[in-house]
Amino acid sequence: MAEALVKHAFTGAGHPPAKATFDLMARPTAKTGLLSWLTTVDHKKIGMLYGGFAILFFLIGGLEALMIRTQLMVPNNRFISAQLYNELFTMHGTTMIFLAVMPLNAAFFNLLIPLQIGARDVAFPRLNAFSLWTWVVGAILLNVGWLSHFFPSWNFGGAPDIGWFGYAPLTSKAFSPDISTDLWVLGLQVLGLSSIVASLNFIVTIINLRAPGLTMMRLPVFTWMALVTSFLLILALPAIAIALVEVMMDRNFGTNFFEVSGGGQPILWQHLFWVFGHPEVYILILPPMGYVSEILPTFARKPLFGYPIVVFSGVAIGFIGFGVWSHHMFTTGMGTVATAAFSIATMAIAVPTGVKIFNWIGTLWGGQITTRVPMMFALGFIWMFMLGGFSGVMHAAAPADAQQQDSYFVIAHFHYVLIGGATFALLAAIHFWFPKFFGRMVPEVWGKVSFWLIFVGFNCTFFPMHFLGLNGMPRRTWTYDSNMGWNEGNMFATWGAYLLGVGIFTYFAVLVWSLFKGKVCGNDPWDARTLEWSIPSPPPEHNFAAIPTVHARDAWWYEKTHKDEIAAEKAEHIKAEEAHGGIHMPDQSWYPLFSAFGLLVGAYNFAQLHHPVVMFGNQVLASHLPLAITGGVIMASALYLWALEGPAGYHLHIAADGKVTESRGGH
Amino acid sequence: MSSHAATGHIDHHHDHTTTTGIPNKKLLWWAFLASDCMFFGALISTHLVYRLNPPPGNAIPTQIFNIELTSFSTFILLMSSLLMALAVNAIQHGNLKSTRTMLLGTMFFGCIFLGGQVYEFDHFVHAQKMTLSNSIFGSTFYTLTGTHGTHVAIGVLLLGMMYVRTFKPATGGGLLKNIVHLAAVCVVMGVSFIWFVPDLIQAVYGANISELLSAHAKPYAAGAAALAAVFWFARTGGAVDFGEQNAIDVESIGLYWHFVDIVWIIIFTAVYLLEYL
Amino acid sequence: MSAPATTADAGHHEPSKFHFYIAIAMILAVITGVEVVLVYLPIAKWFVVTTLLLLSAIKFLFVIFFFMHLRWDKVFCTILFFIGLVLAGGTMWALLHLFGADASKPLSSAALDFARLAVG
Amino acid sequence: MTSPRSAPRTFSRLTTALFAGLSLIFLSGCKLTEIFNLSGPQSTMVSAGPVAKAQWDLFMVTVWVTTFIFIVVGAVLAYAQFKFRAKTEADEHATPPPQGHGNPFVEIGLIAGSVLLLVIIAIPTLRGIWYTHDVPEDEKANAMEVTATGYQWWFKFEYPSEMVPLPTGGEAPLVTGNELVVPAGVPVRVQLRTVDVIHSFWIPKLAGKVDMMPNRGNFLWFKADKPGYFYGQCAEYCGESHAIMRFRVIALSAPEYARWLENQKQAARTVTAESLAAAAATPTAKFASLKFEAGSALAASPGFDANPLAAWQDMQKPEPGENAQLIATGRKLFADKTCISCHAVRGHEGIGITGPDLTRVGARTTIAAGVLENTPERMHAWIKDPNHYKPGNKMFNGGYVDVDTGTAKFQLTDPEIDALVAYLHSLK
Ligand code: HEA
Ligand code: HEA
Ligand code: HEC
Ligand code: CUA
Ligand SMILES: [Cu+2]
Repeated sequence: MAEALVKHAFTGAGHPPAKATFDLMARPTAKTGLLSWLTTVDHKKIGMLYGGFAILFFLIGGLEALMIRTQLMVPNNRFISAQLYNELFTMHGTTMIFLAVMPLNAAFFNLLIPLQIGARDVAFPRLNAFSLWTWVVGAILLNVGWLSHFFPSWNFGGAPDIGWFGYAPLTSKAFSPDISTDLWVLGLQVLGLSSIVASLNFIVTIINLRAPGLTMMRLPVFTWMALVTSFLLILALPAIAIALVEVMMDRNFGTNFFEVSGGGQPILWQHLFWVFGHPEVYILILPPMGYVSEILPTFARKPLFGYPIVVFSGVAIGFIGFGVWSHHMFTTGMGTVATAAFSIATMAIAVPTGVKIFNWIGTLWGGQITTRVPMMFALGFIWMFMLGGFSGVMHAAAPADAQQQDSYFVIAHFHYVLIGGATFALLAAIHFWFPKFFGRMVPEVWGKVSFWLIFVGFNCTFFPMHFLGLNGMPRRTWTYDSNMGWNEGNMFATWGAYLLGVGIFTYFAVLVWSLFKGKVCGNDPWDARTLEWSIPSPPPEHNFAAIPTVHARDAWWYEKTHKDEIAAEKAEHIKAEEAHGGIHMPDQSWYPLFSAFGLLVGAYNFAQLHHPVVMFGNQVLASHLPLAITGGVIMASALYLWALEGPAGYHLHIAADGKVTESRGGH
Repeated sequence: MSSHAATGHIDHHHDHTTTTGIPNKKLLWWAFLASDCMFFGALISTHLVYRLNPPPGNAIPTQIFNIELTSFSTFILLMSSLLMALAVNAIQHGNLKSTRTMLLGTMFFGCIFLGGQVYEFDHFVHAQKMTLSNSIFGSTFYTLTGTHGTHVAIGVLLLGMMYVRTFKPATGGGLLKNIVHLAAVCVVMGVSFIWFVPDLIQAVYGANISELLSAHAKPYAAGAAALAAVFWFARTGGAVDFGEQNAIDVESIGLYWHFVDIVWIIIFTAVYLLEYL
Repeated sequence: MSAPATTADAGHHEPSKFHFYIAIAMILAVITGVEVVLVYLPIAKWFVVTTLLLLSAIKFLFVIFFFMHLRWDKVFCTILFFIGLVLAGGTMWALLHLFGADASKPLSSAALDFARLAVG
Repeated sequence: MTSPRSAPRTFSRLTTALFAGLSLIFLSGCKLTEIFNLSGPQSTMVSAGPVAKAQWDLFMVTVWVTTFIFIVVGAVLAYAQFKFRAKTEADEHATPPPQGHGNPFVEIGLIAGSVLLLVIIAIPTLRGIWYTHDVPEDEKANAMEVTATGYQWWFKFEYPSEMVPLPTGGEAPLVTGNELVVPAGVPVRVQLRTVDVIHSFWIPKLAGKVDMMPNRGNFLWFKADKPGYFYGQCAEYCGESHAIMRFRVIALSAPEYARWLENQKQAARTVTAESLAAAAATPTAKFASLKFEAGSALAASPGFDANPLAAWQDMQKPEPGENAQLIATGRKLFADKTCISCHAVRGHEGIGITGPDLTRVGARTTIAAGVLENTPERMHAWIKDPNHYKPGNKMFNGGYVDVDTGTAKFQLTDPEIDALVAYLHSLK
């Protein structure tokens, strides 16, 4: 599917805007309102859309978790059925990873990368919009199955129920006959397409759009981590894409990839999945490490300790991360040598990760620490992630893992790294950059209340799970007996989860309140260090009136300490740019949205390939194939028009008094 | 802006508006190709894993393959790569006419390759009785070479679009003309997908491809007519908005096309030749 | 969108590579021919395999460095592509070894028949 | 700075206290099992054999090493958080501290230290991998082989070295279902097979899990130090009723095992009025408590847990008040209601292989793969509505109800079920 990408060879970024020669439709120009959001190519708007959707799904995923916890509160509970439970944990895992944490990171990539590198946008703005809408399509495909619980005639067979890593052969037609699995396969495939396209865009942006003077070794750490993450994405996702193609072929065209009676080996799925899956967990954690590496220096008022080593260890984590996937398969009977090799390689990852922890502590050392809310979440991150990392190392000892694999010990491990790690850092980041993008502060006191609720609730929920796991409680079990010694632990964890839920609710409720009522703030409320704080909050559409010249790491900190030099430089830049016709801005476009719509139609119908099409009670088509192809044609023609449309664009002119005027035409 | 760019000579390899001097599109494509390596890496791994540990009753490749045909296809693909390189070379020197010829030639060779593949699949299915589902070798072989074939087909489509684009008029076309143009493109895509793709799938299942082709003679004729119409409407007598400054676009497609070629180089060795030892 | 454009200064026109490309293509064609003949020659198997791998590697490198211009581009393009190539190669290597290991051999055909029977 | 005055900086102190407490919990290791009731029937902390023991010992190595690191790193972090905090409003606006950039010597030292600590974990890990992989050479000779096969959602066990005659002629390995009986003190090598999806074979107190992979010849080994009754569980998600795909392992002393085996190899027990009269004096016992109650409250009743092995031994003996008449009716119903097409009762009519072998189902402590206690009431409830206790199970779907059409294949009345239960419980 990534082949669709090639069409973007036609995005004509780079040469002067040609006169529109192919206007079937007027190009949208609205700056506000629904249209402006649907057709936007502005990285900040796209970032906010990503963020908004991701938070919505985070709450949905959390709600699913609360249902799971409620079911497990007491032994032999009959709150929900086994089937629903299986759907819930599958969708909880899938949602949290693919629809909450990944897009939240994508939101920050969009919001921050161009600002941190002193650029006006990403390298391919329309492609960026395409990634966003494609992501939405994937999210719809994954979740549409829930509808059959509300409308029984929508016969999807419920939401997917195969676990977030969908081990073959449970995904085969013989064991999962309903469409929910097809929707899962295509949903993930589409999300993968979205991520690859987005990542290619970010790679080009970071490598090629840096402001003058911004060498790679001056790049903010967050941007570095975004770069590494993007590489991980483009290199890891193909493995799962192929694995998904193979399942899809098995389900729809009778191939034998994982079909045991035809000689297929289901273990191949596990390998291909984890070749993706392990780098994936670093995809989830590296950007959070980036946020923390920005927040700690800000609130310690000191540069990051050992910048080159932090950067290098991030790269090392990404690289080693490709060689450890089989630690998820210690119990599959790989033999002694392979097990030993993966065991040792996995332990090796603790070293570069440890380096980061040490350097964060080094950053605090000798600093002037102010414990604002983002800082509290960032410190909480260090503590909690460290604990999660330790249980990771315990897993890496393969023989011990034989007792832990698929038990609640694993659940404890990965919630410590995913919530205590990734989520804490994301909550820190949201709080930290909120003033930048909304121009308002979040009240400290309420932020702190939510932090403590979350911190305590989180530990109450997941710490007991280590012991539940050691005490033999298997994961993905919908019920358990009362004589197993798991009653107290589960009861405790469930109350913890409710507390955590209250904390999360408080956190977001306060954000919503602040959106309207928060105290208005200036450019740089935290006395921060990187370029995004040098521009107004919220940032203007063109980001920088003058593209900054970077003289040092922590460029804004340098600017703050060398005000005169910088002011003169900026005035010159503005003049130079105006002489070239002003600031060039790309036009909005319908086609990213249209092509994603085509993809939705195509993929949705493809999932139902072997089902007849019924309309108004009559069968009208023998299969969904023609509709699926129609979707493909819609997508392809939208991409074609996109190619012919070109980036076009207009110019902004900044007067001496800071007033911005717009002009069209020009070149 | 006419085809012979007024901007003077262009340094094709360095773009001074980017930090590294590498044009954005070129970087995008190289990054994508790095990613595509993993795609084919996973696919080829799947094929080899099953090939090296075959289940009982697996198909025997050497009894199925037709190495002469495959060698010929390999040669054809190599030559199309040459034409592609020449097309890029031509546009970099502002030679639009030669660019068009080379693009058409590349497409033509690509189509021969695809035709060879269709023939090969048809032959394997009917003469050799190897289908997608009756052996694991069939599953991995068709999926791997089919994915490669899909890449080639997409390449041909892109080249076609690029060819049409070389005629993009400098002064704007009429609305009606544009609509006709779009409709023709849709018809071509619709025909090729709605009939051709299911036919191909059915062929791999065991249906007879020449029967399928003749059964759908009319729609294919309609498709061919529409294709001719697109090319007709695309032609412009006047000044065109395409020239040396678009070299990067042609070069991008070229990168993709060459990549598909090198993937075939590997497939040819790993999937075909090594079987004969 | 990016830094203020310093206009593309008028670079030199490189000489046309027309004949060069044709020469490359001929070499590639010849190598392919050699490959096909090679498999039928009665020489040691290990030798043929190594030669085949070597020859296709040479073809591969010719295409990426000449047709795909890497030789004349900034090295970063080469690095970028080789990151993907090396990781893909490494993953393939690891997978083939994992599946080649004794512990990973699939069950015998008897067991397979059993599975077939049980599934129906 | 526009933010309000920050709240009291209790953060560092609270976290330090919390983690000191938590690490104490980790440190106290074994005693913990009692404090927190961590010696449940599936506890990995209470090993009953050398494999589980090796795994637990390695785990404790990882715990000690990481706890050490946590204390050191945590202490430094807590100290930094506390020492360098801005104590007053003025502090926050003071001139920034020196903008130092790092220290390569510290970095390299810490990296070296981490590597060293990892080596401490890596060595026993490697040793453990080879030790837990297969029966040690010197014990190979007296190791016993069994084959365990996973089905959605129950286990079949075969004893390849114990051949029994088949009704159709020929011989086949002895088969049991859901309860694996082995001799204590003998290494057991379990071949792991599956007929459908991936399952995983896990007896926490005896050995960590190994998956049952389709098309793969996996195996695992364990040894029970002493006779005992052990809980097992499928540990790989395998569909709707994965949660309740359980099994039991019973380790017996050598003589008791021999006696058990001898009995197993006989054809199914047939109860007639005469045989009852002859055995009138048989001492009988009833299997202990009821506690696997769906929807039941928290408390576990102590009876069964007190001595499950004794409870198992009791189950081996015929029950009081057997009714030959009723049993004969049950046996007939078992054939009439098509039960025999899925279940084997060796020596009787049953020949099916898609469900568990029921030749000695009356002697099991649990039915339906560890879900229900094997009392007549539970058995009755199971036969009446298997889907209530195990959603999606293949006895209901496909056996009682045609999956394609959703229609019932046969009906059972309560008296009929009573007869079936009497029959099945007579199979000891
Ligand atoms: C954000 C995501 C994230 C991160 C960062 C990690 C980090 C690590 N993970 Fe984790 N992991 C998951 C997410 C993550 N994991 C998920 C989701 C699963 C389950 C998937 C599923 O089954 O559903 C999983 C499962 C998982 C397993 C498989 C368990 C099983 O199923 O049996 C293993 C096994 O080795 C493992 C190991 C590790 C290790 C060694 C690290 C290391 O990177 C940790 C390194 C960090 C530290 C060690 C702490 C700080 C270091 C120091 C202070 C230095 C000194 C320390 C030492 C010298 C030890 N993880
Ligand atoms: C980033 C990833 C992530 C995150 C953040 C979480 C968050 C949580 N998860 Fe987990 N989880 C996974 C990733 C994640 N999870 C994965 C990958 C699996 C494995 C799945 C599988 O096995 O396939 C898993 C599995 C998993 C299980 C095991 C299920 C099983 O194996 O049977 C449990 C059980 O307790 C659990 C609990 C929780 C809880 C209580 C939270 C809490 O942190 C949630 C907190 C959030 C809230 C409580 C929401 C609060 C919101 C409101 C109250 C407002 C709601 C209102 C509106 C919607 C408007 N998760
Ligand atoms: C379609 C096949 C099928 C039919 C018909 C069938 N069963 Fe079963 N039976 C099963 C399966 C499969 C299981 C295992 C269920 C599980 O635990 O998931 C089972 C389990 C059982 C068990 C528990 C066995 C144990 O070892 O735990 C009993 C008792 C039983 N069946 C009795 C009966 C009776 C009595 C009938 C007839 C009225 C019957 N079965 C008909 C397939 C069948
Ligand atoms: Cu079998 Cu889970
Ligand atoms: Cu991992």
